[in-house]
Parts: sequence; C-alpha cells; structure tokens
Amino acid sequence: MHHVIIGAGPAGVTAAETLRREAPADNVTLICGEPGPPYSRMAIPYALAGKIGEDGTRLRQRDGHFESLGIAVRHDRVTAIDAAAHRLTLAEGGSLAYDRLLIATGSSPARPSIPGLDLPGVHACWTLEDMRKVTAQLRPGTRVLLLGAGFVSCIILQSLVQRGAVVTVSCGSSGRMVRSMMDETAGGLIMAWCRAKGVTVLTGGRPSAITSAASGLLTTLDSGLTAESDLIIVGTGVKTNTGFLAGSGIELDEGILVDGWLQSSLPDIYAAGDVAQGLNLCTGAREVHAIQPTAVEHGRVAALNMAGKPTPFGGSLSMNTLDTLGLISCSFGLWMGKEGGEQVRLLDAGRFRYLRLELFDGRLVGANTVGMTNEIGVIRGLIQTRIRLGGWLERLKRDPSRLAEAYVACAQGLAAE
Amino acid sequence: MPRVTLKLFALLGARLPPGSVANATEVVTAEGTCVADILSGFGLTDRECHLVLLNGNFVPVDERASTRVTEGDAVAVWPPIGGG
Amino acid sequence: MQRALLILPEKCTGCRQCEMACSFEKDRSFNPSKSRIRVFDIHSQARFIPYTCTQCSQAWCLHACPVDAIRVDLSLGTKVVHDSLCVGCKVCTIACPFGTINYNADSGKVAKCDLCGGDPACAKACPTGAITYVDAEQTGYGKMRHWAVKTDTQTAAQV
Amino acid sequence: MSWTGKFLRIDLSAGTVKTEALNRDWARQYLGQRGLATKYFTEEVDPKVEPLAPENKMIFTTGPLTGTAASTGGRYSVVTKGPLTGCIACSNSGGFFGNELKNAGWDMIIVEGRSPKPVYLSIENETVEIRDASAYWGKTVWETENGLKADHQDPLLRVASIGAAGEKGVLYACIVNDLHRAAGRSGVGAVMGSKNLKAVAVRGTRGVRVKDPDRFMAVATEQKKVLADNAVTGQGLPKFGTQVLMNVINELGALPTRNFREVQFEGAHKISAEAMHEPRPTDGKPNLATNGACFGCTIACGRISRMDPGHFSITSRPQYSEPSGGVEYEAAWAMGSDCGVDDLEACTFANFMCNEHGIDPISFGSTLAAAMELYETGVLTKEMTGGVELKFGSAEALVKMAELTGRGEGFGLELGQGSRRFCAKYGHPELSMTVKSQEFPAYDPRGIQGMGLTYATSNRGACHLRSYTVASEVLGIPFKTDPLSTDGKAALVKAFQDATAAFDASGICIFTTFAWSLENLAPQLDAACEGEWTPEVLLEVGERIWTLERQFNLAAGMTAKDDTLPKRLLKDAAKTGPAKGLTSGLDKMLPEYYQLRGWTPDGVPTPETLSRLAL
Repeated sequence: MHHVIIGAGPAGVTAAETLRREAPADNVTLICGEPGPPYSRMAIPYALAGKIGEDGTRLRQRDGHFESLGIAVRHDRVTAIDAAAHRLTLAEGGSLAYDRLLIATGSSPARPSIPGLDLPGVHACWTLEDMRKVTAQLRPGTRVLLLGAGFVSCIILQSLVQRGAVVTVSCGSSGRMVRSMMDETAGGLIMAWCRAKGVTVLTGGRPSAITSAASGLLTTLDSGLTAESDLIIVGTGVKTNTGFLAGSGIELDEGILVDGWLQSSLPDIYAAGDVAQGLNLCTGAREVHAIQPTAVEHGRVAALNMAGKPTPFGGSLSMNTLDTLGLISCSFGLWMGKEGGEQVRLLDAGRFRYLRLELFDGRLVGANTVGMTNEIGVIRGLIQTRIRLGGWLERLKRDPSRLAEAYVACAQGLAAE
Repeated sequence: MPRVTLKLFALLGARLPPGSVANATEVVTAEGTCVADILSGFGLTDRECHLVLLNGNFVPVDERASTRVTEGDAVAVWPPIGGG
Repeated sequence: MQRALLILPEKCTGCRQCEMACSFEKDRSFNPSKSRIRVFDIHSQARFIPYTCTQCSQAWCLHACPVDAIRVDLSLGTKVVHDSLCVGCKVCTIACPFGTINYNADSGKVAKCDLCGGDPACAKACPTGAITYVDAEQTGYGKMRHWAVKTDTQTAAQV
Repeated sequence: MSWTGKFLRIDLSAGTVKTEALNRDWARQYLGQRGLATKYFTEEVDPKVEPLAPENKMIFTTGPLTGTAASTGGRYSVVTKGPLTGCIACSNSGGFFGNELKNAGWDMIIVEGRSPKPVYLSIENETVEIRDASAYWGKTVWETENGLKADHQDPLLRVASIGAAGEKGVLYACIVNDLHRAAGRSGVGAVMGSKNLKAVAVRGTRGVRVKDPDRFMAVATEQKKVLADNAVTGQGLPKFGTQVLMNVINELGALPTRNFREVQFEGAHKISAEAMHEPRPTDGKPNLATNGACFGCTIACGRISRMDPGHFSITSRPQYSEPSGGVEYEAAWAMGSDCGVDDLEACTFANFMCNEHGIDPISFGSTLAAAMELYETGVLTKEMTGGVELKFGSAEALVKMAELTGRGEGFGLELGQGSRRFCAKYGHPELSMTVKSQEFPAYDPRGIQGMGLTYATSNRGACHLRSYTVASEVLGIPFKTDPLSTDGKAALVKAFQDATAAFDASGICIFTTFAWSLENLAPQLDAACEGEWTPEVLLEVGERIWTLERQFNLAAGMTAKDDTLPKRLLKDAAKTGPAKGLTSGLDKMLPEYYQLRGWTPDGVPTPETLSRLAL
C-alpha cells in the first residue's frame, strides 16, 4: 500500500508519522512543495523577528527525521490528480501512483485586486522565501505598511516592530482588527494598544491603489487617505490551495469538503489541514479552520482512516491566540454567540482586559479574551467536553474570570451544587 | 463504689463508649481507685494523656497513681493541644 | 515502571507549599504565580484542589507545537518544553484542554510540569500527603486520566 | 534579601504614590512586620495624634519570612494608632494577602492622609494606583473582594478590605483579607475607613528570594518536620483548631461567662471543637466542613464551616449555607459563652457577619455581653435596643446585633463604640471588661493568673496574643506552671512578650510556638535574611519592640494606672471551679514585672534600659 501525502505542513507531517506508526509495512511519500525540510508557517513571525533562525522553524528538529522513519520526502508540486487512475501528475515531470492520497496543501495569501500590487517592495509574508525577501529590505526605521489587520498581519506586526520597523496597519473596509477572531470590543482594545505602542492604524477604508513615488510607495485608501511606506506586506486573508484540483471531480466549497472520516468526495482521497473543510464541533457545519491544532488533528485522524483504522473525526474547534506587542488575546468556538444563548462580558478598557463568554444550554460554547493567559486552555476543555456548568453557571455570570475554577470544580465532580 | 465522670476530649474522644454525650461517660470504680487506674482502664497511656484535670485541677503525671477519686469526681483528659 | 503524581484533593489544606516548592525548583525564588502546579480553592464547596499536568497520552500541547519544542521524555513519560526551541507562540496553551501549560511573559516561553525530572518538588513539599509521587499503575488518579479521555474530540462528539 | 528592600508611601490626601528604599539599619534592629513598621510609625507619627484624623498613618507590613516556604510564612500586620485604645495598634493576619504584597515586591505600604473620596489601592507589582472605590463604598467585605476580583478579571487578586463597620467608625472594625482572615483587633479597620480607603488589592508575581536558598530550604524543611511531629501542631490544631480549648478552659473554671460574672459555662460543650465535628440532628452534617491553611502554613488550623440551612438565622438567606470561615475559640467564646449563647449555628452565623462586615468578634461579643448585663439589670430597655431583647443566652439577639453592628446601623452603631465607651455612656463603666478600652479575650485572669498580667500590660489593650501564658499555665508548653499561682508569672509574661514580638516581626504565625521556640525560628531567619540572626539577637529585638511600643503609649498619655484590670476581676472572686474564691493577683505581679523590664515603679523604662536596647 502506498500512501501519498501532498503538502508537508503540520497536517501532512503528522499524517505521515501517524501512517508510519499505524501501518508500518506501507510506503509513505510526503510531497513537499517548497524547498528545504518541512517547516511551520506559525514560526515565521518569530524568525522574522530574529528570535529564532530559519532552522528554528522546522516542524521536526532532528536531522534525518523523515528518513529515519522511512518516509520518502519528495520536493515537487502536484499539478493534477487522476482519481480514477489513482495517479498524480507532478510539476517536475512524471507522475506518481498512490493507493491512498491525502491532500494537505494548505492555503496561501489571497491577492486583492489593487492596482500596483506588483510593484517592487510589495510582498506577502507567508513562506520562508517571502520572509527572506522582507528581511532583506528591513532595517531599523524602515516604514512598513501592512495591508489587512487580520490574524496573519497582526502576528507579523509584532515581529516588524521588534525589528525596529515603523509600522502602519491598514484595516481595510471593516475598520476593525482581527475581526475574524475577535469581537469589536476586543479588536478595539487591540487597536488602542497598538496605537499606544506607536503603531499607526488606518481605518480609512480599503486600499484603492498603490503607486511608486520618489520617497517610497504611496498607498491610497478609498477614503482618500494616503500612506507612504518603504515596504508593503499584503496580509488580506488566505485561500485554500485547490487550484490543481480543477477537473478532478473532487467536491469543493471553501476548501475540500470532507466527511466524518476526513475523506473527500472521491474514493481513497482524504484531505486535512487548512485545505480541508471539515466538521466544526460547535456549529455542526463543515468549515475551514486554518489553525495548527486542527491541522494536526486532521492529519492524525485522516492517517488512521487511510491506514484502515476507521476513526471518526469529532469536529474541530476554532480557536486562536494572538500576541500583539505584548497584549495577548484569544478566541474560542462560537465567540460571536449562538442564538438563544447568553453572553457575559467583563471589560476593563483602561487595563486592556476583556472577557466575553458565550453560554448556551448551561454550557460554554465560545469566548473572547484579552489580557488573560492563566489556564487559558480550560476554555477549550469546557467547550469541547460540553461540560454542564451546573451551579457554576450562575457564578460565572457574576464573575466569568473564574473559568478555570469552574472547570476544575466540574472536573472533580463538584458541579452539581 | 464511687461513680466518676470521665471526659475524653479532642482525639481521645474516639476512645469513649459509643453513644457518649458531651464527651463524657460514667465510670463506676472500686474504692481507692486512682486517676491512673481509670486512664489505663480505657487503654490510655501517660503520653497520650497530656493534660489531666481532676475537678478542674491539674494532675501531674507523677501524681496520677497516687491521686484517688471519690464519688462525683470528674476526670477530664486531653492529648497535647493548643489554641489561642 | 513509570511514576505519576497522585493527587488527593480531600487531603489538601490549600497551603501552597507545593506552589512555592515548584517555583523554587525552577527559579530559586518563591513565586506561586510561576508554579506549574496550582491549588484551586473551591471555596463554595470547601475543597482545595491541587492541579497540574497529568502528562496525558493525548499530549495536546506537544501536537500543537509548531516547532517541535515539546517532546516526550521516554524514561518518565513526561512532555517537556525545550526552552531553546520554544518561540512563545502560545498555541499549546489554547490547545491543552486542561489549561496546564501556561505562558510566562517574563521568559517569553511556555512552562509546564515536567515532574522535576523524576523527583517532583511539590510532592516532597506537601505536608498532608495530598500530592505524592507513586507508581503510575496504582495511582487511581484515574480521575484526571478519565478526564483526559473525555476531552478527546472523538469521545466528546459522541457524548 | 528576604526583605524586598523597598516600600510604598501612599498619600491619600494628595493622591500620590511614592517608592522608598527600606532603612536597612532599622531592619537589623527591628526585623520586620510588627517591629520594623512600629519603628517607622513611631518615627513619623505624633503619639498624641487623633487616631481617626488624617494625621494618623497606617502601615501594611510584611515580615522577612513572609512569602517564603517557611511554614506559616504568609503573615502581614497593620500598624497604626488604634481608635479603640489610643495605643499603638498592631493587628496580624494570615491568609494570602501578605504573600501577595511581598511577591509584588513590597515590604510595606505606609498610608497617609485622607482621600477626599472613597478609593482603593491597586498594586500589580510595580504598577500602583489609587483608584475610585465609590461603587464599593457601603458594600460588604465579601462583595468588595469578589467584586474587585471580577473587575480586575483576576481570581488570584488578593484583597484586604473593610465593610460598612470600618467606614462608619465602628471602633473595633477590622481589615479582612481572603474573605475570612482578619487584622482583627484594636480597630485598624476604622482607621482605614477614616482615610476613605476601602481596600488594598494586590497581585504579585515577582518572586521572593532568600539569602542562602539551599540552606534556607534545608532548615525550613527541617522545621516543618518539627511542626508535623509535634502532637499540637501536627494533629490537634489541624483537626480541632483553636476551638479545642473551649472544654479545657471551662473545666479549669477560667471560661468567662455572661460578661465575666461566672467562670464556667454550662453550654460550653455545645459550642466546642468537639461539637463542630458532630453531625447535626437536623441535616446530618457537621458544622465543620474542612480545615484550611493560610499561605505556607503546614499546620492548617483554620475552620471552614457550613451552616445548617434550616437554622433560623439563614432560612431566608440560602447564600449563607455555603461554607465560610468558622468560629475560632476566641470568637466562639466571646459570642457564645460570654453572651451565654450555646447555639453553635448562631455563633457561626455571627462569625460570618463579623467576617462579611469586618468587625472583631472578640470585642463585639464582649461588648454585647456587657450590653446584655445592662439589659438584665434594667439599665437598657427594649425601646433603646431597637426592640431586641438583649437577654443573656439569646441567639436571636446575637444574630441580630452581629449584623447591625457589622453594618453600623441602629443600636449596632452604639455597640460598635466598644464596651468601655458603651458602659460609660449608660453609667456603668465597671461593667466593661477591658484594659485600655480593649475587650478581653477568653481566659479569666482569676483562673489563669498570668493572663491577668498579660492583659494589664499589653501594649494594645487586653489581648491574649501578646503573651500567651495559657500555653504554660494550662497546656504545659514549654513547661507547666500553676495557673492559680502568681509566682514566677512576671518573668513568664516578660519572656512570652519578648519572644512573641520577635515572632510577630518575622512573618511567621504565633501558633508555630506550640512547637517552636526562637531556637527554631532563628536559623530560618539567618538563612533568609542579611545579617546574623540568633535566638539571643531575636530576644533582644523582641524586647526592643516591646519597649518601643511602651514608649509610644506613654507618650500618647498612658500611665501605670492604665496597667490594670476591671474591678470585677480584682475584687469579685470566682464562684465555682478550681479558682473558686480567687481574684486576680495583679498587684503581686505588676511591680515585679516592671522591675524585670527595667522600668521604674511607675512603669517607665529607665534611661539604662533604653540605652541597653539602643532606643
């Protein structure tokens, strides 16, 4: 049996390792679309900041890790899939047969349609190669404009500031920061914090054009506001890497639609990680959750199924954590609420602390936090295990910051009273 | 046959017969019985009986064998304790 | 045989000697806020609960780490944070459903219980026997293990 | 090290926060907490100051062992001039607040002036702010503590606060931290209220360091073992708490009953430690839910009680059936035996009230006992008490008055002036069982003679925690003395006073002394702190502290005439028990005490004594 995995991110690597463990006799090939050993995009901001070297971004630190496991790593790109023939077409020429296939090709930056996006000095910061280009142009005092104030932009923001750049962030048409993971209050706190730390945050609409001027790149927003910079980093969202699947017959939506076993609509083809659109634990709908823990869990479960050990996927929990210049924020599950549920909020704007809990049917279903780090993981625990809060529900309504206490008490069977 | 009230407090309370109220039990003794006899009758050692009061008066360890009880006496005993 | 922390909340008085011992072991100072074991005071139920990583087999933190900074110590079964590799991304802190791996803003890294390399300071410091270090098989600290299992996504989905 | 070396100076009038370096010379002379803060206080404050005036200061202070792994090393004290007594006041508390303050990097907080509006002090390590507390003014301690934790979104915030009692000038208002730990005596809460300071909220994450970490851990571990192996600190106190004394002191005939009219209480057993363990007939559960420790304490004598949900005091208020701080011996005595009340649940509820509203249960109970005597003798009438029949033994009266006094309402506010002022107001000052206007604790000086001298000479008014000679006279620690005899008691009291002062200056709980002496304390301090700390040095520090407190009180206007006891104890003999026929032999002990202290017959330290102590 030959298992082929396309993509060497966390989902692909976890799947390869799981297959090796669960199906020791099978062949495993990991197709890596970028040069060098598999690395983690999550780590790029830290490399950009100079906190770690490029080696520090590797998903597996030991040299020869994959070889020692008998996982064949192949640097190439897949251009097409013939599902009927169980065969892949490769960019470098030739083809590869598989018995079971895992697509874990992840996602890549979406390029907005803005005139001037091709100008020199305009970059994404998604791959190691992108990072090298950005780093080459970065000096203390370099003026950097971040287009987009989503998670990816915000996580790079800190690195740029740490490198001494003078940073401006354009929030686009929403005028909000990290709006896909934080509510308006939390996003507002993050914005105020960034401003207080010397970052310019533009809320004057969507960029309409980028032009080259003598003193740098000039970005015009649709409100007419302009911003000048030496460097522009585009971080306006990501799209799943499914282009090579055109004509394969695979069912696509935002990503590759997968069933409860992470199998696609085609036989013997599975998908995992950012590219997969799988079950969301909280909503019961199929969604793309482009986060590391989901990628790993997808990879593990898909591999088990590929290895012939039927394992249902329980659903992923959308969650994220962000550090913007020392202000730590997190989001979990249905932080935006659920119809018929209840909301509890605590806000201390002066101290940049915020906590929002979403409760439904006596359980926690989502949360936004700003400035809270202790035992933060219990929020996942509470949501995922669907713990009935019992008497703790009322206590949490009075003081939602007692989450960890509630979790531990419930875990010890002290929930009833 | 003098009847004496024996009170065992704190951890020593566990040595009282079941159903004892207010940490006390009545002991019917022979004439000439000493405090030490009563204590040993309940299997209590000198070491456990840190504080022994006969009608509220302290009975030092070396006087327990010579201190006789009479009708209506109360012997109250504590292990080492502290408070404040 | 692997050993584990056996925690008996009913014996805990909430004195925090464990927290001090833990922070002293790691930092040579007494600093409960930096302890990897925390005592919860469930005041409304008159119960103190020492709480730390159970070294769960799911190893959520380890799998969530994007840079291979959390690894299993095979001799002890502990999941150990390697400070030289940790970038402080905090993904493990949201991934661990027990909340027992925490970010330390002073060091810029995460910290969790590593059983002090096989001689846990908290157990030695506990005056009441609420925390002991025993053979894993006899722990009956099944409660936490049971909890770990419950937190598995698959199980959760079927509940 | 071990001292953080810096402290905060908060001027509430000006709204300023300053950081100052600790005076290291003073630290070597006075160690910390009770000692060092008293040095600062007496250097800075006019002894004649009106306690509730802005010119009075208050110092929240830790000891060098506060926040370390030394057993019980979690204490802090509040030093000020007490409004109840007019003497130096030093109230010591456990819980978790002391450690938090030290961990935030501060040895002390000196609070000065008076804020124009209600404020609280917020300390998060180096970030110190005076913040608006108008939303909390009038709120209870429990509401304030829980509210601030929620406001700060930090369950680990530690809060020391006052209730309405402190705001309204109840003269024995205390400062409560961690819901039911209190700097309890002498009215330090009223001083806080007079400054419009509702609370101090602290979060500390800086860590406490000691001089020689390895040696410190070794000796601290060794000394914890001493506590564990000792039957009192290892078994008795954890299981029964201080309440174990109720039956002992009653058997001894030294349990003041019904305002010291009697020395034995027929209902003692019903409110004793043993009773707290017995399942209630009503709900089958015992009053005691568990024992709980203060920070770092390996003894864990604290009582956590759960009330009978059917008890009359809480039937309409189910929130009080959640567990909270249960009665300690002094509280159970003051509100039980001294008021003739044998209802454990009522005492527990009254204790909850004391904690929730921030009043000292000893002074409250004693004052109520005096009021009950005035009621029974017809001086007080139902019309004057707001319709409550203040009869000895009335659990209803106890419950009602505890809440009224805590809230500083109605007749409760009168009771809140303390027994001396209260009895004087109604023309019977002789019924006030106080020394220097502070109410007695739970040991009758007729049956435990050393305690008479202890009360009479205590620098903060009647108090058992200044020299607990009960340990020797009753419990045989460190050696047994005869409670009915005055022989040798002057020396005993002096030795206890000095050693206790040293313990109080260290950050350690006095309850360790059931197993520890200065020999056990010294090596821990020596490993933790700069300087050389021996038992001899500590004893001298203790004597120096004691004498400095005395000096302050003399300068404040106290004289030897104030070193006395109420007439009832000096003239009316005990009617039952071993002390039957005895009065307090204070007159036999006091001159000897002065002499041993190196004081004149008028109780004034001689120049030689002052010079010997470098004062």
